[in-house]
Amino acid sequence: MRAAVVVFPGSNCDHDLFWVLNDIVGLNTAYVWHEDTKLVDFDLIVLPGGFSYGDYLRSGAIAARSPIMDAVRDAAEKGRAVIGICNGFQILTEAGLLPGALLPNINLRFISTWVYMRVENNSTVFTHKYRKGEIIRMPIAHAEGRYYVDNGALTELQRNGQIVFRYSDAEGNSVDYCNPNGSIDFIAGICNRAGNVLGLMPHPERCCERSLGGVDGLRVFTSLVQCLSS
Amino acid sequence: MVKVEIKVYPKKEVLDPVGETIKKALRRLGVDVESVRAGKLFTIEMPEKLSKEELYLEADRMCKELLANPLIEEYEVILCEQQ
Amino acid sequence: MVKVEIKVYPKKEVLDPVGETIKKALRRLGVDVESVRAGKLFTIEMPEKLSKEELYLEADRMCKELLANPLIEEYEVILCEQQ
Amino acid sequence: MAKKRFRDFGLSENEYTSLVAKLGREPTNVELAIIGALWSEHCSYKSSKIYLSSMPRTGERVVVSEGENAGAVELDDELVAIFKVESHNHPSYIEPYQGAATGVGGILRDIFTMGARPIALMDQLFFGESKAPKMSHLVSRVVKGIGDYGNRVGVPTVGGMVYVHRCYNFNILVNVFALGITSKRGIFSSKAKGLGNYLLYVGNSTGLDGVKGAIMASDRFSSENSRDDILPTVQIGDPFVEKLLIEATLEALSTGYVVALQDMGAAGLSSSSYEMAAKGDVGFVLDLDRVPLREENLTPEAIMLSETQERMLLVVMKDKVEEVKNIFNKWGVPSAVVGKITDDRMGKVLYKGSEIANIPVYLEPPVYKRAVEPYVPPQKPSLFPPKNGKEVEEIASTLVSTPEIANKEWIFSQYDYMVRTNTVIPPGSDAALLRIKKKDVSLAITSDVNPAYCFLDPFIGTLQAIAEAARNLASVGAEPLGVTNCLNFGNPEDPKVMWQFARAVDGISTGCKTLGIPVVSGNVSFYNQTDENSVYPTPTIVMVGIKKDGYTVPNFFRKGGEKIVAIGALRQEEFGGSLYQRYILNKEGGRPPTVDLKSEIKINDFVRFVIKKRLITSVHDISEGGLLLALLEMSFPQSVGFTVAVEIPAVSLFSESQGVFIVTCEDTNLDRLCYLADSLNVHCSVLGDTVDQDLWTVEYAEGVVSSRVSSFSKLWNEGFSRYFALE
Ligand SMILES: Nc1ncnc2c1ncn2[C@@H]1O[C@H](COP(=O)(O)OP(=O)(O)O)[C@@H](O)[C@H]1O
Ligand SMILES: [Mg+2]
Repeated sequence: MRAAVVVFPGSNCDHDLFWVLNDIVGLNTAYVWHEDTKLVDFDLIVLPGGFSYGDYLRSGAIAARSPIMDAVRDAAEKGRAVIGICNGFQILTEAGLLPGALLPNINLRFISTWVYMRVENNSTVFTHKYRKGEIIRMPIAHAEGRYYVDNGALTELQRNGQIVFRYSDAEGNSVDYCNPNGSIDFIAGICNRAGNVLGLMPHPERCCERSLGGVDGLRVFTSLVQCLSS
Repeated sequence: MVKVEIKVYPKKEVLDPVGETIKKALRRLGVDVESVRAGKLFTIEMPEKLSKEELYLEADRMCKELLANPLIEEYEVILCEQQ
Repeated sequence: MVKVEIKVYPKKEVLDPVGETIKKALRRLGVDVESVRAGKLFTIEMPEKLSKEELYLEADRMCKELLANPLIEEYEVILCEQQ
Repeated sequence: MAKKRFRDFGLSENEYTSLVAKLGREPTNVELAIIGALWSEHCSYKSSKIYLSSMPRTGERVVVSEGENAGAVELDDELVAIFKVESHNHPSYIEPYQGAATGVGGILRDIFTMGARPIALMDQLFFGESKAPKMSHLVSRVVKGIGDYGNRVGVPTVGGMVYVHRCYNFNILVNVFALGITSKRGIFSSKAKGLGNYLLYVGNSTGLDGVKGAIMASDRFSSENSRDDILPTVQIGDPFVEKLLIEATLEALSTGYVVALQDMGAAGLSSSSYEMAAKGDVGFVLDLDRVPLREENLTPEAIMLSETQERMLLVVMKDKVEEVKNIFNKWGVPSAVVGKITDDRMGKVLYKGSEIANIPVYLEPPVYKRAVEPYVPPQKPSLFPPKNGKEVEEIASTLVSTPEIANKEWIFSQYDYMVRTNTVIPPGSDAALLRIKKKDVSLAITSDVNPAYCFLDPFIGTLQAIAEAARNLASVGAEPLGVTNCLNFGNPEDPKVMWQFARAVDGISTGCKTLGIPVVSGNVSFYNQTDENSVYPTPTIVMVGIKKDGYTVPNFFRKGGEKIVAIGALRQEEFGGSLYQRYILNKEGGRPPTVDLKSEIKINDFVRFVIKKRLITSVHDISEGGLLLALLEMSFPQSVGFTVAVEIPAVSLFSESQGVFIVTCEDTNLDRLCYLADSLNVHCSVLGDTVDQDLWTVEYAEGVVSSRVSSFSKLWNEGFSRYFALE
């Protein structure tokens, strides 16, 4: 199976994802340039974090209009796995592949730290190696991570089990102080209706090795390897 | 050359911490303000060959396709006087 | 309640990375734009008791002290019609 | 006519006369602009040069230490680390957000123009007191500026330092360090070469921003030269273009078609063109009509002096220029051929078809041996020692809340310190540690300086900064590889400032020679002065170290029931420039703490050894605030209490002993640790135990003090934002 890491001008977690996919979980991985228009033969498509186009308009807005995005949309419709992390999540919402929008953090500062999250849905290709309700710890690093949808759409997300991760404390309680950016309903990550497109603000690729402070992100990638190769 | 001015504001129902923060800062400076809304502003120069209607349409397209996100923002297009 | 609108733009001679980036993006979308300047916009509600002149002065002070940095930005104050 | 203008370009009457003599004629206006910039203090080091040559520049692992944009040391057979620290002080005071941001941009370009991929940033910040005008605004905007730029280019900011003093009330200092890695063969030079090769301009179009920045940076602030003069020097950072520049440049360099390159930093096109040609001993022709401009009516002087950011000048093989341009084009970075290399060692500038400058590429800048005059620092103030445990507790709670000691998380949580997934020890420890993927070496980085010590004795103070940096590397188990420094001082025409400078450089030289650490790069920033108020001597030291294995111990207590041991001898009366003097007595005086480098070498080796042997479970060195503050800092992260007994008077709990580490070990390893220390002649004393309680207790000669860890922890966590009234 093959994985693609899409590179937009200003992407900066592209190398980190390549390292995890290629060197740690052993997937055949390639970079794909944002001006390309095809994504054939890829079972997994990754939109990495960073600041595409400097995030100068709204984060992810300009990248969402890149030539490659038609191919990403196409792949998503065909049921391939698509994951957007941080800026990648912002791009997916701007491109309409996931509902909602990501607004500036409530404290208006960039936040770089570790957070706890509760796994709400472990039946996706990205999360089946986690237990439902499991509390995991991952780094975040973003300025615009406040997830927002209107009430109708929120109800939809809740009803369809599309909320995959919620911010919580170490015991799994969603209490205000552990919502780092003011996201609606503590949302840290969501998937599409079909469950094959995931967007999340935390960085699983930054916690796949003990020496970097934790390994709770690794199972996102090993889940994918197991699902996609079977 | 013609100029189009585009104003983009966060929708009323979306929390605007920027406006809130500025309101507080202004009050600390002793300015008596009731509310502050913070938005974005673009001045765009376009070729003169377009008619007024075409300009509006084009500006509207820019907003829909890029400059504003309809889920969270509202916008307004203003054609400036030709200079 | 009266409304004051304040427009803040980077000065002409100063680099405007946001405007530049948006210009390129619009062109890629097929919009024929000559230039884009990106600025900030504030709508501020203030109590009615102030006279027009006082309002101007107060708005000017807000700009100088908080909303704009005169080294790199220029601003414009617009009093909106009372509603 | 030109003669009247020389002052506008920062030249003195004598300098102008000597210029005319060297040229054999009056310079044109453009020539005057160019020379004014090249001979500015900032570009020419005219006041500092004679001192800097005393620093030790060589060493087994040194690959580049002079004549390039940054220094390089080898990590193994293949890899080198390239690093440097630089100041962006004046711009950051005028426009803190852009000033700090463009400081990051500039230092990064110094690194990747040498062919290295930047992998780490650090910031050293010196702020005024919270009551100084706009200080809270300056703090939050500087931090945001650094964060926004570093985060957007995807280079982690892995640490830094903060120091607060009234001497920075009107002159904050913002220093930024960057480090990159590449292979030995991948190092690029700024020496222009090859007759007929092209000068390729890459990056943002040139505008009015920052015109005369180098000249401004070589002048002091005063009430007269505020606003209008300063106005054109503000530069705007564009981190998005910088990120593209990094990627495009590294890709372009990998083709082998680029011969040399340099960032257009201070004095922009003037310095990059003339300096590159001078280093390569060639000439050039530069055609200003080909320079991409952001606005039409720029004068040739403005084009030559503009400091628009995110621009570089490349020398490209004459038949490969299209290939190189294509790479920049792919990344969306504009480029333009603007000139050619010649062999006559003359720098010619063309504008609208005529030659407007034609001067030798190298005109020896003036060198000054400025007057020096020592001063006697203030007398040491009386101590008013605390009378009882309550007073000790009060002092400790004051000090734990100071911006120097308080948790710096408010700052570094705005920096992406994890991107690139190499950060093994993030900010918050004594030194940062970065692994290198697929290699068995890690890099350690730390930055230090204590300006109050340096004011009381610039030699000892600077020596202390070197020693402290070496200790911080030892606490993560790393060996020093090299040093870079940024010398922030007042007006060099003031003999007392010049004396401080000379003594500080001597401190670096002596310290580095004794410890055997080469100085591989550096930067001098003079004129950090407003009216009569000069900053304290601030020689920022950044030290880079290497570590062979990945094993580290934290700088905090992990759990109760462990032994607490001091390695190195505590001294009871080190108060000169201490936090105790500064925040409790509100006076500084006397001598800074004694530094004994010979014994520190032994102690540092010992610490590295016991980490490697897994004999200790945590380590932290005593620095600002003394023994009690070091213990408290170790207790906060995991909320572990301690019980300690020492035979020293209460006030000495705040004595800033140098060369002492606090370590913990399992009970069962205590004998072994002490025995080893004894046999190696390292002073070692058992202080007490860690406890699983929300309580810390210290028994000293005349009494005992005790309080809650949690309440001190709260003060420590909130201290920084509270001091500056930050949101
Ligand atoms: N300006 C800053 N930027 C990033 N990290 C900082 C900054 N200031 C301090 N830190 C981090 O906070 C920690 C404590 O700093 P400091 O008290 O200066 O340490 P030490 O005394 O051991 O040198 C260090 O890890 C340092 O890297
Ligand atoms: Mg230390």
